[in-house]
Amino acid sequence: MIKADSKLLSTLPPGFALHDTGEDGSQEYFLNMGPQHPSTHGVLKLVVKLDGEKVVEVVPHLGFIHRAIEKMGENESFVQYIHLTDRMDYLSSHINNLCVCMAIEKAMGIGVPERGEYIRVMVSELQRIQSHLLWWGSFGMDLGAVSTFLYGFKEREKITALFEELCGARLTMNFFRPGGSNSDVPETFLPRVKEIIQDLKFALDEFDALLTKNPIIIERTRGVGILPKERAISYGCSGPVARASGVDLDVRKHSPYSVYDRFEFDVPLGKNGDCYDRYWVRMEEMRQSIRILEQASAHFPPDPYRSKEKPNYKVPAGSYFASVETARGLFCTYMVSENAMKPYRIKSRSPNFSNLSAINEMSAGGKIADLVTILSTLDIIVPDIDR
Amino acid sequence: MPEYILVGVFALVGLMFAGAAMIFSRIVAPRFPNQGQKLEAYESGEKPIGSARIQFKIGYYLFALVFLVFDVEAVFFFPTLGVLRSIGEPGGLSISRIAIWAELFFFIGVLVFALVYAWRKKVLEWE
Amino acid sequence: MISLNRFAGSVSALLKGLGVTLNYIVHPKRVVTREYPENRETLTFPERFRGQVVMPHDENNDHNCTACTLCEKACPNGSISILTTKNIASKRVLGQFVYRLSSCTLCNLCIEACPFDAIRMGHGFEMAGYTREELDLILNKKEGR
Amino acid sequence: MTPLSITHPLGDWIRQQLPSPFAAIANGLIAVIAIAMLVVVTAIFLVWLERKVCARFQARLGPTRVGPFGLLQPVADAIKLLMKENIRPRTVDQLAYFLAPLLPITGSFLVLIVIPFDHNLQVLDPDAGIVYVTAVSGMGILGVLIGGWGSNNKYSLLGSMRAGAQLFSYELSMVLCMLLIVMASGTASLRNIVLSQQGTILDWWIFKLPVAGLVAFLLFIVSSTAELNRGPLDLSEAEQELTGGFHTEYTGISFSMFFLAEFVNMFAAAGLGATLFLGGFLAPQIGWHPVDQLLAFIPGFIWFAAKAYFLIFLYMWTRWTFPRLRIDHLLSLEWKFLLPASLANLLLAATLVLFKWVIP
Repeated sequence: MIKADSKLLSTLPPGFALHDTGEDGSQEYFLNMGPQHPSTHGVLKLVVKLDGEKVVEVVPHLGFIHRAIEKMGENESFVQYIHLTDRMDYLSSHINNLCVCMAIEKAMGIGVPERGEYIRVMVSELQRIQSHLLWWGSFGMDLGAVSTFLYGFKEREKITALFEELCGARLTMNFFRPGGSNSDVPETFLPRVKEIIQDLKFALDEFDALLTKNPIIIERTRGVGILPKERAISYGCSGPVARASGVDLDVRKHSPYSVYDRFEFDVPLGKNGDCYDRYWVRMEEMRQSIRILEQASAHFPPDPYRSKEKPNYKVPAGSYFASVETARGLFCTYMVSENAMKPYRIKSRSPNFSNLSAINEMSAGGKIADLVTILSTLDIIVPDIDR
Repeated sequence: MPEYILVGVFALVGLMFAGAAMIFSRIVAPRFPNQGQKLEAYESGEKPIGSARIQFKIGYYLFALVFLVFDVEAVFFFPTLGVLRSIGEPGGLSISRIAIWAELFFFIGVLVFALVYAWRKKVLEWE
Repeated sequence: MISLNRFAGSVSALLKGLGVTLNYIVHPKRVVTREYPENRETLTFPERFRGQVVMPHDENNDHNCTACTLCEKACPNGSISILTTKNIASKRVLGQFVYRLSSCTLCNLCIEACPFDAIRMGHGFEMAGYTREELDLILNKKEGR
Repeated sequence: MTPLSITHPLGDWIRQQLPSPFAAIANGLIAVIAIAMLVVVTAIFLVWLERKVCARFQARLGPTRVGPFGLLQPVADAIKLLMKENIRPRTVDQLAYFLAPLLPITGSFLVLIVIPFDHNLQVLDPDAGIVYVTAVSGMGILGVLIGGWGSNNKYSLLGSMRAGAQLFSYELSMVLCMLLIVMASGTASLRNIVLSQQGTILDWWIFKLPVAGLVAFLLFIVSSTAELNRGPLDLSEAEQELTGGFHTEYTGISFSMFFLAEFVNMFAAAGLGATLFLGGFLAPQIGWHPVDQLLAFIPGFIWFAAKAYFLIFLYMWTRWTFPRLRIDHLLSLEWKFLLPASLANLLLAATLVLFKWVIP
């Protein structure tokens, strides 16, 4: 037994301990993964304690891009806060916007016309597909199949171009407003959605051939990073991560917002909660989103798209809550108003922080390569964690 | 033998080729000595925690031992297999060829036995 | 037998994957690259594309802005400052429409707030500059008189 | 077969003009220059080809701006790499860190000299050519090991340890595949192996040994991919896990030496595969005289290059399609599948050879 180096021990990050050398003379050691690392998807730092290639402990270090968005929200009007939510989970910005709008609508009793609701559902589902496509690409790349990144982006580009036509932006949409959306959909919207659905069906088959059935992927994801159902619930995981563990939680289904109750779709549930289930759940969700899109575009109602616009949004005193299902899970807005133009306090509950917190439990005992796989299937967006 | 002198020559040429490129780069490349933490080891942009010179669990050193067995076997194979075609009278099934063939089966059988043993003993598992 | 089946399945899955990538290489039409600086002339934008804010001027170099400052109030980042001045009839008119591109998030709220269609989202997207000062723009071409 | 004949006419002419010791030196010099040129040109061309092919696999265009079709892009890259500052971290082991980038490129030089590019285009033809190839091809991995250890970086360390495991594992099945050809052709000299495949296409070893040849070819492709450290078996680089693996700490020209060697080694391995299984420099004869004459008219080194580049395309194809294996799966694949498979394949081939089902 060799005592751990005392000089080293004093330089360790807080909360870490290094064990004395094991019986066979091997030592555990620390490795920084991130902030400058290809597979941490942004400026996330993971301090990993390793034994050989085996991961003993993972501690995520956050805060590299903390922007105090919620605090900024206290100085903005309610409508102005919408565009800040674009910058949290930038791959679900439409859905985040929707959540804030719904909270304001609840507070002020604004209704949304039929067409407006359909636009919301369709755009949300397109956003979900778009987000999952990007995730699919980066998942493949994290596992070493670099081409998939381009394929995922190639398909995503079509939806992004549609969004560009719809609201002028490709990433930070700021499209939904209380009572509907800031503009009607262009005339080309429906035909292009139908086109995208066709392309996607073809692309999803290609994706299946490339990764879903690939034995290397199956070997690397089956039984890796298992998150049992109870643990998923106690970590507060949501979205595909929780559903892969068998937690039947989908806001769209269980407390339907907008007009989600009018559409037929399934909530795919995994059994084992391993990386393959998380992968499969997301692939299946894309198919379900396509189903919703098909139904919605078949019965797309006529004008108006927005209820009458208010000159200002002076929210009556009280606290209001709305929740939506983003591509990554449960996104909630809780706001407290004092009958003013600006919120007294506005809080966004975003899925990624809770999802990431499960990483230590999932990856301890695996290999470094598994850690990358797990991080990839968690599908984190770092600005959403830091906010 | 002179053939292998040529091998030596080429080994030198290879070293010189790489060396020349590196020396040339030394001459033309800029040098900005020690600015900030540039000379630290790279660990994703953070200061490394502890040294990399540690005794760590490789996990696959047993493979190296098994490899030694099989690599030696490959060397034994070379002469044996080289003559399988040409030994005895050309064409036809001579006793010596069958003997070599049977020997091969026996030898590989022993090796496979060793492999199976290692497999059963979980040497071929990680850790 | 099961493992043999699995092996065959694996091989066929791998071959299918290879088929997908081969399909890309034998169909040059599936290339999606657009060579950006070269195709600058042929670039098209959707009508609603949100580039930097511009203030349309008519042929007399006039604009619709009445200096009502609604856009200034709507801007979440304080990117717009309306500096007013008085015209000959001592009416309050627009002096300078200061637009700070460096802090603009292209959120479209100012355009929505404007009741006179005086400003709109332009299609300019090459917004880089060498200094911060370059990004402080004055959108109106002449001061109101 | 004189060892120093680059091409017969040139070599003979020099031998006529100069007294024998000088002629040997002159021929040797020509060989050195030719191989050095080959290394440089191959590396540059392959860098370009990889980028182009990879781009097309990914529905992109690849380099287009520098030179026609972006052909000069690797030249521009080379100049950039030469002009970059060499950062040597404070904590490295000086000797190991300096020595490591020299070794892989030396290894590729040593492999290239025994490969028969044409009837008389081979620097050296040792009797035990295959043994020689397996001996010197390990040099590249040696560089990886030394460099990874010398860098004093945990990523490099993990990468180099993986490289070691990978090398000695996949060496086995690769050697067994080569042995199969040695057994079938009755010689270990690369030139004679090529000559043993004379005849039609069906006389190439990949087809001539029913099943066994094809299986050996596939096993060779897989194990040489691992030996070359290319995806999906590029565990020691594994940029998604280890950022850069063994070459994390290398910059500028010392990094490009690893990079260069990777591509030249790929050419060497593809050349070896073409030599062993696809008839090397021999023209693909189909047994119909007029066409055969036409095919035979094309010089051997072009056939060699065509076959080698076909194999290179295979390497690139798999690299840009498949995800990377995990290190323990990689080792399991070798020890639990490839090694037993190549042993069984060897026995099958031995039986075939013995009973002369195929070989006259």
